[in-house]
Amino acid sequence: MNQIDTVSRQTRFSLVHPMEKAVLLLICLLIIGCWRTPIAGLSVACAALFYVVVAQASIGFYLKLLAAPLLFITMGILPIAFSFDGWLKIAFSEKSLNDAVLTASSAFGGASALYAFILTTPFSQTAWLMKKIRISSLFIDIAVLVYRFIFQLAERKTVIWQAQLLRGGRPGIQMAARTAAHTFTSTMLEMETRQQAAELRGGLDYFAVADWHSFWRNKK
Amino acid sequence: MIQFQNVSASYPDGTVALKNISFSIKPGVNVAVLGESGSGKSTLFQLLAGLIKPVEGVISLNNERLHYKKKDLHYWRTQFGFVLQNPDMQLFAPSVEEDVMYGLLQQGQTPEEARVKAREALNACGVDHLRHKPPHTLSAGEKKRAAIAGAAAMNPDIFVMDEPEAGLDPVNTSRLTALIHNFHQQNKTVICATHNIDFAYEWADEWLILNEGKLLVYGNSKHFFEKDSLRSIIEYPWAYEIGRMTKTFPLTKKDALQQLRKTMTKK
Amino acid sequence: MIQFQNVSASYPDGTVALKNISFSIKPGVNVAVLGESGSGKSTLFQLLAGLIKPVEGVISLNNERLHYKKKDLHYWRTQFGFVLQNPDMQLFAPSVEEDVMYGLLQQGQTPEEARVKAREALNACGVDHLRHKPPHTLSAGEKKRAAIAGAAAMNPDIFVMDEPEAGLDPVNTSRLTALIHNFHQQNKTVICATHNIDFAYEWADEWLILNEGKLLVYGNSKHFFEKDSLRSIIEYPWAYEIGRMTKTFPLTKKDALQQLRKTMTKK
Amino acid sequence: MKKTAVVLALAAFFWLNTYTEPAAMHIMEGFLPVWWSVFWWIAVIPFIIWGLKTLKTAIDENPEAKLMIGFAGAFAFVLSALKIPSVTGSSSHPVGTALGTMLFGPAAMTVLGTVVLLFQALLLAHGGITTLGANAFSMAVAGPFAAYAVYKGLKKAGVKPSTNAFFTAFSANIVTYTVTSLQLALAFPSEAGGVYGSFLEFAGIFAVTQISLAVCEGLLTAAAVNWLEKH
Repeated sequence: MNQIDTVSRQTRFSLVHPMEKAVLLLICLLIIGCWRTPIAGLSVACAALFYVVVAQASIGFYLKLLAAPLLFITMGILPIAFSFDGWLKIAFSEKSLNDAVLTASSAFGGASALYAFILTTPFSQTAWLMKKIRISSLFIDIAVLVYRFIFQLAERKTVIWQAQLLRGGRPGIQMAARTAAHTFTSTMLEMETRQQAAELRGGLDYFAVADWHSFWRNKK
Repeated sequence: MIQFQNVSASYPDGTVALKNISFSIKPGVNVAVLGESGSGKSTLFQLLAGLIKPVEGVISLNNERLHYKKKDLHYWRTQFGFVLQNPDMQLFAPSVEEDVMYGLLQQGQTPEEARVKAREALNACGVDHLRHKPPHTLSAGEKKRAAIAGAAAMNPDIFVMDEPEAGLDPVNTSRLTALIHNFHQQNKTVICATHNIDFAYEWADEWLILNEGKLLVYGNSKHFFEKDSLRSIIEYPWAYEIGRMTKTFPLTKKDALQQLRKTMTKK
Repeated sequence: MIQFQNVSASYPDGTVALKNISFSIKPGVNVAVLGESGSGKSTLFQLLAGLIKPVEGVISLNNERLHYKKKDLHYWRTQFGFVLQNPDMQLFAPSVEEDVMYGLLQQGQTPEEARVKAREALNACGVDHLRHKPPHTLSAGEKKRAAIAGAAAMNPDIFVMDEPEAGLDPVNTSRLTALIHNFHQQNKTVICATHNIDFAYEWADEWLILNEGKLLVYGNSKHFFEKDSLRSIIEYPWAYEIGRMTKTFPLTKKDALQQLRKTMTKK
Repeated sequence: MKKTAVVLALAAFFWLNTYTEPAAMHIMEGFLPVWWSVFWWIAVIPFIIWGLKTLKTAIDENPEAKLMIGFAGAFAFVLSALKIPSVTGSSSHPVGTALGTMLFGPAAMTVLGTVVLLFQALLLAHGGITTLGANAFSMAVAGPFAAYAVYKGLKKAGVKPSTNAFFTAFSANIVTYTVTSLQLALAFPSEAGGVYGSFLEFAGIFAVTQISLAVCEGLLTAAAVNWLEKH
């Protein structure tokens, strides 16, 4: 999670206007949605790979991300390809096999496009996009707070885990449980301070959004 | 002018935190608040922020008394810029620029206005190049300055900072000192709690010393350290000690050592 | 003896954190590690703790090389007492005593043994009276000492502390100095990262200065500050500066000012 | 005895999660045909709006709630990424829907679950954006509602809190998994058995991991409730 966040801020397209990136993603997803063919899936995957290369994101990391959904896709398409015809008699037809291949390639294409997008779009741009498409501001506010807390908690979780290791703690369930509990309680103890900080800054509404440069305007 | 008149306050558990405190701080003055941990510094800050009500006494700003209704509190707080000890507690937005803008938008300014003012504050605090970064990627010094920028963007008359120098390296500490001098030139009041008396000596005009919930002294920098009676409570700044021996008034390490060198070679 | 031989390390994102560092620390020596934030101090500590692997080079203790198998790491870490910067993260048990006992119980000692040793460590660190309190109710200075007690209870040969003085008031800082002197008398090695050079000057025998991931100097306190070439990188301690002018070797503020007074009246 | 049971459950839970992580019942981006993606978005939106409305009144009354909700969401997310090297070498994936529902109610859980799913898509690359509607429906709507019904029912029947927590978590998990299987079956009915046949297949293939996961999460939630009651 930390890695995706870091990479998303370091690629060449990080500061490109999020709408332009979102439009690209949308086009890819539309292609996959409308033409569920292996060719559409593969061409989107190729386009996404090209985009990632141009963005100078780590290719290895991108491929590693793409490997994750493979298991889901394999497990998911099995029932599509094969069906039980009576007790323990497995049946399949050309159509069902075809469907399975289509689904797998569309899912692969979709994942490629989505991962290419998240690897070049920091969260604050996603928040900007959500605001632009008129998603409820309360929803965005909560998402923004969750984002901030995620990294504070993750950092804390690491330190608490290491603090135990350094005192001879043995990695395992007990340590995990202690880490989770202490991460929770120590953050809870700070809640009052955070609340006060929010009050001192006038409340917790109206999260701002930064401005972004257009890729095309940058070129000029 | 900030005024405390016979203010007493207690901790949530009922024990006395501050006892009959009275002082007034003139506008445009830099005040250093000293005292061991547990002496009541945090309580003083919470009182100033209207986060707790005093058990007794009156707190006022420019002769307007602090009331504890939500609206009054809201107005009161717009006149202050608070910087907490741990900047992680006060940075909420996903990027530094958005965080600095957030207080301004809260005040009802348009995003365009807010953006301009935020950029100014970011520049003044030397963190403009970090504006697109999320707070969790900043170093301790950068976080601190980002938090100060968030307070400065709202252009308050008074800055209240809780141990702003804690955990900062010397480079960042001197940047902080420069920032305080900068606020001073804009005629802002700066109130800082600190444990580092050498740091405070570089910028403080007045000193407020708390000890076990009581106001021990509130005094002007010039004559403040002359009474040796305070020696058992606080450490005296190096620069002051050297100044006293050389009969000069150096404020920084550099000046103090230079003066010392001059005096030693002269004799 | 702790040895680093041509050690290089990088941050998780691949950028270089430490570059070709070599030094060796003899047993029973107090080492101050200086350097701006981002200079690689934290990485050095993580290497010492075996939390990250070096990209290159060898780390060894008493000529035994650090291996990164689980068992080896576990044994390696029993020889060190680590004190993290933020004691809140290190105190995870419901009470101070239980927290100090944690490491001992992990080593497989019986609760009775552990309790005895914990009490000793609590006493040595001056927090025995707090043993039944939950850690979050302690003050900053008390927390720090409780965290040190947790490390000390395991009787390590080497203490490694990350900015132990940050956020402490002068009283607690001098208690900390006393504690370090105490460890020194027991022939322990103490390695502290710090930003406060005056604090370090009171106890440090040797200095390790990092700058942008490189080891700038590793040297003995006596001759260390004589080269003026370091002035652009670090601040020099007040006591050293005064010592140089008065041709004496004061370590503390008190001594330094006394020396100064003596010299001034003599001339 | 009880402690060993919890430890065993945890071990099994994390061990199972190692091998099922990518299949943790989040439908991948692009997996569903476009109309089904749209359909589930449409199905889930009213629930989210209702959840947001409920949350808004709660926050207006008590502004502190906003920060707490943000914290709860992040905690659920971070817990799902807690690394336990010795046991797994990979990350685990507790869902925590049941615990959240018991603490905050189903309305808040709908919003919170959706936010967590969003971040799993954005920061962990699990699930997807077009399929977020479908995933949210199974995990943030169906799960919490089932949990809430079971929780209230058992509470009325006077069942012990930790036992109640076990069944609440178990049913939330099972319902989430059933709904996901149903979503997949509806999108991909099999030629021989239709939707029903396909459902049985999807349910069957995920049952291997999901039922044991449900048992483990039940025990975990019971342990957490026990702990919460004590503190």
